[in-house]
Amino acid sequence: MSPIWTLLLIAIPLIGALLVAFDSEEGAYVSAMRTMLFTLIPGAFMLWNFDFSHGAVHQGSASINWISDLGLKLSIGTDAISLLLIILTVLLGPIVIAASKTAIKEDRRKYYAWLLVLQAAMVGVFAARDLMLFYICFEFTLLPMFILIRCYGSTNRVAASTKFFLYTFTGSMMTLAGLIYVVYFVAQQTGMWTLDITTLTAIAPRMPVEHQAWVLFAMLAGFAVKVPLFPFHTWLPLAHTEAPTAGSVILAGVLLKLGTYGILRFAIPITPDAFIQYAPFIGVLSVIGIIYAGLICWVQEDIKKLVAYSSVSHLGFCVLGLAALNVSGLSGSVLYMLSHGLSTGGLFLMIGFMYERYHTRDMRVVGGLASKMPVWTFFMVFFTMASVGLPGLNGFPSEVLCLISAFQSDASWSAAHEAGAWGTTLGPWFAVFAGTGMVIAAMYLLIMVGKICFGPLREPEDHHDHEELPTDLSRREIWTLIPLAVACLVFGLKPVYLLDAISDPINQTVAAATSGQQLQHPEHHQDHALIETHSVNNPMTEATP
Amino acid sequence: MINTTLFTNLMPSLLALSPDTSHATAVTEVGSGPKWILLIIGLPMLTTLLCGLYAMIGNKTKLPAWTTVAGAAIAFLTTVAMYMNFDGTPYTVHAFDWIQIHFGDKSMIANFSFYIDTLTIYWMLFVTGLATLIALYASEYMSHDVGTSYCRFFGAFGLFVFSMACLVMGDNLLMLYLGWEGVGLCSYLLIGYFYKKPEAVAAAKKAFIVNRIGDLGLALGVYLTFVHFGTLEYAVLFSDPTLLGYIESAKVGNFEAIPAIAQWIPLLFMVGAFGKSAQFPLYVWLPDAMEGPTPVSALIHAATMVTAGVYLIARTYPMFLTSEHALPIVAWVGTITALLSATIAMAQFDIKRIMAYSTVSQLGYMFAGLGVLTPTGGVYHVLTHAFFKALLFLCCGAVMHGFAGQLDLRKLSGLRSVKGWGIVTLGMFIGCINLAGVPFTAGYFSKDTIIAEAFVTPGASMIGWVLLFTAGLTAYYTFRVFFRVFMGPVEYHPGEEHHDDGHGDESHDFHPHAPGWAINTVLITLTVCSIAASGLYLVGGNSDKHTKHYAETMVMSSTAAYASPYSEHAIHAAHETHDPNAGAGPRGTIEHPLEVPVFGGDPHKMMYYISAGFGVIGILLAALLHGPKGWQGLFVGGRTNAAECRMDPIARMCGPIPKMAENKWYVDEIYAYILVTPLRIISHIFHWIDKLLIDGLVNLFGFLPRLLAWILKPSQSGVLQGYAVSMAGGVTILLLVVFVIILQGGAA
Amino acid sequence: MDITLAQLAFPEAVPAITMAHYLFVSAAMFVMGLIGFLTRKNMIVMFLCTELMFQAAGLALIAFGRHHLGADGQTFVIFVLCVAAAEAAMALALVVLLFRHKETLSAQAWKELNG
Amino acid sequence: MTEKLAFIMPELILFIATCLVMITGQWPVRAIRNFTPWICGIALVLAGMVAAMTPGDPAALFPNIMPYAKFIIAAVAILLVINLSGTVDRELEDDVDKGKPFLPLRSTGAEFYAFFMFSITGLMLTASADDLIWLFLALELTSLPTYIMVAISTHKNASREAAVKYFFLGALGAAIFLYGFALIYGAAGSTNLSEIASHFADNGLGTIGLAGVLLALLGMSFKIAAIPMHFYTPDVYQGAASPVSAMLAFVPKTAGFLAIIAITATVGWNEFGRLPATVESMLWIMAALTMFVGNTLALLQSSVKRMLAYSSIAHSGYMLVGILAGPGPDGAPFYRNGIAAILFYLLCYGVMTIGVFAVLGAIEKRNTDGTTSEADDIEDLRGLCKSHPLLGWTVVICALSMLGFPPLLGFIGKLGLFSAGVSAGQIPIVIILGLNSAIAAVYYLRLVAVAYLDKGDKPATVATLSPYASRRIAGVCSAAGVVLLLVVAQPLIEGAHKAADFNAPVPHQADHTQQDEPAEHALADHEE
Repeated sequence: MSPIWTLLLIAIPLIGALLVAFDSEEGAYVSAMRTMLFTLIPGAFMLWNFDFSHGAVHQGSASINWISDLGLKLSIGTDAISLLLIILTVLLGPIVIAASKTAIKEDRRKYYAWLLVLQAAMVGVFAARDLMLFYICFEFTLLPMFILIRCYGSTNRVAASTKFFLYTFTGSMMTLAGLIYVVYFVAQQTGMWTLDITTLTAIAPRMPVEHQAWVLFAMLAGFAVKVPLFPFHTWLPLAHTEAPTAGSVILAGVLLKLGTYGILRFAIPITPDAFIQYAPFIGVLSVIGIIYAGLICWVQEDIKKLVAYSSVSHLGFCVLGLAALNVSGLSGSVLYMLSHGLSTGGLFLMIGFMYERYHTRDMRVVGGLASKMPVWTFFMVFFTMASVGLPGLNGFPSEVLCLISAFQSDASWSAAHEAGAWGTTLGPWFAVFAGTGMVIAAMYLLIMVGKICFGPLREPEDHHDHEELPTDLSRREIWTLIPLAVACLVFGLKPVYLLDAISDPINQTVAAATSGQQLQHPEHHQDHALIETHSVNNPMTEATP
Repeated sequence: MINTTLFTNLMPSLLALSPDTSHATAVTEVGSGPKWILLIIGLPMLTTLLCGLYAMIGNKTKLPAWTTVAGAAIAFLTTVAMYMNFDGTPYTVHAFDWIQIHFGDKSMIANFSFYIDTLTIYWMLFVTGLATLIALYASEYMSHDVGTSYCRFFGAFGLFVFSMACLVMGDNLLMLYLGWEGVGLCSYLLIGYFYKKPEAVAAAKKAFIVNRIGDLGLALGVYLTFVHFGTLEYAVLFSDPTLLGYIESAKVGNFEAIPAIAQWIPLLFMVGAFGKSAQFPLYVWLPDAMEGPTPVSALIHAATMVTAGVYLIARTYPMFLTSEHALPIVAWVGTITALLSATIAMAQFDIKRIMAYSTVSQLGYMFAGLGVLTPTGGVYHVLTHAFFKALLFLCCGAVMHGFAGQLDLRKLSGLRSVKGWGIVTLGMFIGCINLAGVPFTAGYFSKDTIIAEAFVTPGASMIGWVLLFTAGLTAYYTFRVFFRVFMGPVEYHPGEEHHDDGHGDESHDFHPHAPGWAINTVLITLTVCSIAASGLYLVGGNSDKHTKHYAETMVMSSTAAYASPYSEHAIHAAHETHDPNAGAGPRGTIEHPLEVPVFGGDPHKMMYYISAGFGVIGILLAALLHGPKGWQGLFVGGRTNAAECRMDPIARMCGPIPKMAENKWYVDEIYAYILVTPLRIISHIFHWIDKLLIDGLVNLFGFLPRLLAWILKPSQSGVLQGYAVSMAGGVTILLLVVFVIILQGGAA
Repeated sequence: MDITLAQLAFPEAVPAITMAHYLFVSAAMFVMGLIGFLTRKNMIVMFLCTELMFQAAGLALIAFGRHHLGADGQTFVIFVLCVAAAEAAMALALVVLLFRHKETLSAQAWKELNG
Repeated sequence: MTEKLAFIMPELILFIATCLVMITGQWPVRAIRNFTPWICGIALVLAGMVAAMTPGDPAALFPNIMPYAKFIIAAVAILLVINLSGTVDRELEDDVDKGKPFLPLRSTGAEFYAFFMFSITGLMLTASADDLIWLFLALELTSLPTYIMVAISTHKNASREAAVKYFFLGALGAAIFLYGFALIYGAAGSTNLSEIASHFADNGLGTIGLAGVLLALLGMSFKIAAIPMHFYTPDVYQGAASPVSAMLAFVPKTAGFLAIIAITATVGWNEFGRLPATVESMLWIMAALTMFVGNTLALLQSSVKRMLAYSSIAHSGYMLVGILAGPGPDGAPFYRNGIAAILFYLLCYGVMTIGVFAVLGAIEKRNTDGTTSEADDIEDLRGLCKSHPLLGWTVVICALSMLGFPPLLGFIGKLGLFSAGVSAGQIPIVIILGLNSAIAAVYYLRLVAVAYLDKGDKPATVATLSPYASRRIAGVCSAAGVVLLLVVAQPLIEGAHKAADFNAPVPHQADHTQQDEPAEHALADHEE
């Protein structure tokens, strides 16, 4: 696969942003939409040219030296996981643009330009093969989102945007320190200051475990806030509630995944021993998050806040899978990264459409819309069911895998059965308590649907019919939703595609991370994945004493 | 209250009479089955999509109904065809890959493929059959809101059939779970069909959430199954040497040999089954589910969906055998549910609710049957119950439809004499005698099998007595309905119609409109089926499986092919094969036949008379207390009008008890107090913690720099000397610090 | 040549005037200058105090130069004196400028800028 | 002695230019007067080019620091000249326009530019100082003119107050580090930095030496506006005209850091790259407190200049981390070399901060009575991106860069400090640095938000352009610099790295044991 497609994916939105910025206020939407649709082409080519039989190999790699004294390279390359995440990002692009057509009334140019910049930055995060390039894009996503919330959010937007920026920025400063320590350690070992992720992940695990622990915490400081993991989640409901619809969709769809992606790509490979040591701790946090956030959802009156808290609860599953650190867990949480954005993003779109018509998110004021907006209700119920984790829809496979992984990860009764499935030690109770999250999710989401869709019609008394919008969803809005709905179905019915695609990189990650344990577990020695990983994943082992 | 050690004396001698426990291994290679079987799955889904299409193009005809009927009918025919060329060895049909992950040399596989054996066929036959009939019934019943809602109804209907098919036919536990959740969704959508009614919405929500609690159990069980046995597919699972080994050790009663996890799995499944099949304590959703349209109540909440729990246990029976406590708990919970809901049913006045509670009670019988080691009995009862309960519900539906939603048996009387209601009356009667267990009806046979096994199963005779007593109660409340609504002087008051069809509430000259051809056809068919179902008790035996009747044959050649050594089945087998060592296991060591004399005879014979007696007593009691004068009340009744009867004074004498029974023993309220309210309080507390404590801490940290700034601000007084002093002070302090460091030997 | 702080602080009674004495005097001058600078309000006096501190450094330089028998010390002092002169000129200029706008020489008078 | 002239060619050029400026600055002919800043600019360009070509002084502790330091000084100084030009004599020139005769006595143009040039000359001299006396004179030459420039930059009392505070406290600081120099001389017996260094390397820093070094460092913390001598900064920056404040933010800070580098170099970093515990701990405390004080107090400011003053304090704190990290072992790579990081960061900081100050100078607040006055309150920047896009974006870019927002220049600079600190094992202070960047984000974001994002509740009085076109140019140039320097960051960093290689004085007894030994034996043999 040639790197040109990835580069185009980054370049087109940036150029588009410039064009939009100098376009007319009215033409902004159209040209932004055009740009986003253009990005679909390279995206499709990437997908087409990617060789999934070697999903773990970073394909389409390219690298330019930038500041060699600091080891800064502009080097990109995608393996299966990052490819899929990039595709998700690209798919969400046009959707969020379309969703903003009527919602954004003034300052369109600024809005769409920054949306496009954000798009480029997100692709950059996933495509980066250079630590600093990753960090730069990771950080840079803050600015557009900050601007989107700050300028286009609702009443409390200033506080929300500031909190969002500062909270994440503070966290990622710690992350930066940790990462630089890793680079320094590797530099000591190999004698060269490199930011190349492959090299780093190959050498860094030699750190003594207590150093690893510190590095792990430093990294979590940034990533856990981004996820957000309980108790670092308080910025999210605020940001979600205040952000414009498109902002919420992107936030739920991609930005939160940066955290889990970071954990998957950096925390686990760089500090495996410490991660395994502290996995129960992380697992406990995520389980608490699942239940705690779920229960909070139950008493929300602001529907958007409800969904926001629900994504805290859902991301808990994702992190639980990561904490289990076995194949099913990682597969589950990567699947979760891909699918959570669709259902929750869809819910945010629905809420956005409702908000455009009623200008309130209070479920006490507005409700029973089924009689007035049947199509809207249909999609609402659909995405709700997807979030509940109804089998056949996207939420289910990932949830199953995450929970199974928690069971599996208890070596005492799983090592006998799954070679290579062995990860950290979480054990059944994590799965049981996390499982209650399923019930709680059903509870609050159905209560939400019951209030907002069903029952007698309730409308704000000052509500006069929407000026330019039809009573029910307009054609544009329906077409905004259909791709998401289809994706939900596809993910739910054929997760096997995704699972096959990501199985190579995940097997390697697990094998590399748990290799320390594998040595203690002789029955894992004949695990082929493990051996090949050692050859593939550690080019430096021979090079350095 | 559940004495789980009850059966421990039984388990050691548990005998697996399964001529083909090895059948699972005999599965020809995966996905070998003929693809046309997929029609059973595909057609209902197709009808759903078509209904969606109709809704989009704004169809205003009955087209959706006919589509659904056709789809279900073809599915039924396909099932029959499948049955016809089933050669006794189970096989699987592969649709497409669903979830697969591979780690190391192991892998987790859950495909979209289907496992066909006798149990599956048995279930699918009545599921698709009833679906067809009830769709036909609904085509007329729902006719008053032709249009989008009509499409919505039949769309969900088709989706339900699809999900049910996945549940029953799926070849792995995740597929079962998919169907499980799918039917849950459909019941949610259909209960909430009248979404403008808050009660309907609440009921739908309740149904889904309570089910979800059970689903959690099921899900955990499934995951544990995978984690422990390393597979989810029946074909592999039930031939898994580990599992078979467990069963062997269970037979000789040494449960220590079975790891705790393996014993936990059935307990978790059990929770799922209790949720879906409305067993105590999770039964509360089913009565409320009657808010849905009656066909839905008939199909989903009487005939098919609620039997999913029974199917689950039957399907995974081998795993249940590996647990020391699972089956006893199942038996006891079933019994208690049967009794409890029967008592509630006695005190209800809404005939549909009475039927709902009787459903719960009958499901209790089925669980008791599974629990006392007669899956045959349980499964047979499923079938018979499916027919007569569907029939009863549809009759109630017809009444409700005809009398503008009137369901109160105090406001209806003597319908048999109203013109055009003969068929309904007949159907009602047949259904009632089945439910009451009048001799030689299907319900009678299937119920007896269960009670009899309860008596012969050592330590379970208590269950037997309770079930017998419940049988009496059942007969009573069933005929209470019949006598009051269909017998006696003609008198009816229209109900207030909640879904707005043509005829509103004109009570003076109110003309009940009699059911049309569709409803009548369906009623007749079901009546015939209910009668015919009893015939199944006499035919369909299979000598080389040592089975006497159809259901037994079907069960005994499936994964549920287990029976207690004391069971009629075992004895029958012993008689047929005249050697005392028929079958395997310790039974051979015991001298001769294992008939445990109850009332001085073979309980399987005695039970015919005893339960019949209870049934008859119940009916007579009903006639006495609720029946009208003359032959309509069997000459013992004395009711002269719809409103009051002889029962009322007795009820008054009983003080608060009838009231409490009418209010379902306040179980819902108790749940609200001990579960919902506390949870809600906790949630509020969490919300505040989140706002004040956690977010507060965050804000505090955000505030610290500002605080520091306020502390430092005075240092910038703007006075020259002030600055000079601070500078000099700073210099001095820093020098002192260094001096201290030197003193502590920090100096190089 | 190593003179410890202790010797600086407690010079034992010695007949000749040693290095320590010079340093002690210069330190004393420096501190006096500093204290004066902190305590006096009059800008001119404050400036003179800084001059005193400069000269303290100068004295120390000369003493050290003598001690090292090198010319560097003295050279340094010459330059210090020049700079001091320059500063003096500037100081006076400033003081005059300020006096023109506020009829006072007190440094306290100038505190509009703060926070 | 004459060979040293080669090192100070740039300074000589600037000196000549200074003399010219003094004449042209008050030439009766308007054109020639207006040409004055051009002379400065040309001289600076020349000086820069010459500086880039001048050889290093192999004897010095940092042999190659001169060319690089002088080059970046010249580069930033050009921005400063553009920014400063026309600051003084505004009213005078207006009168001349009205036909009044030009009165040289009222004109301050000549001395203003001359002082600026003097100050830059001093700054360059600091870079090439290899002797305590030289260092002292260079520092004084750098700072004395700035006192006057502050005083005459505007006709407001604020400037005079700023000047008096700056001057007196500066004198205090000067006295302190002068005393420190004296003690150092006393301890080492020489004023030549290399000799001092080798003396310290041989027989350690004595008590007096230590006291001298500490006092010198404390005294010079005045120049870099660090704890404990930072108090004057906000008042002075606020009081002076914004171009002068911009100059104050760069010139004395650079001088101070060059001097601090020189002084700490004499003490030397041990083989683990650590300073002596005493010096290190003092610098550590200084760094930490400086960052916190600067950033936190900046939070409370509504005056942009004060805010920038506090941020300049904070940035000194950041750069002190580089001093703590030190140049590392011989031939240490850039990521290890804290001094290189500082040299690069000085450039970044100069460009970024001049940008904002220039914009502040380029706009004026429109008062209710129609008059205009200097823009200082943050509200004056509201909606700048709408009213004057170029200026607005300059503020946004420079503020983000100061905040260290990737991938802007400030981030690269900070990255150098981070990596140097981490690889020198100074992790706690690096974490403090990280925290402070986060705190700083608050007020930089306020700048961004005000200039670009927020509408503001009340209709903001849109600021008007001030009559100084040059300041606009300066602002835009520095904004462009922030972006463009990213492209050429690599050569600049290489330069900084080369400039910062430290030839540590080897203790004599050490090199007795080394290769000199046989040579002496041979000598001895000859004599026998």
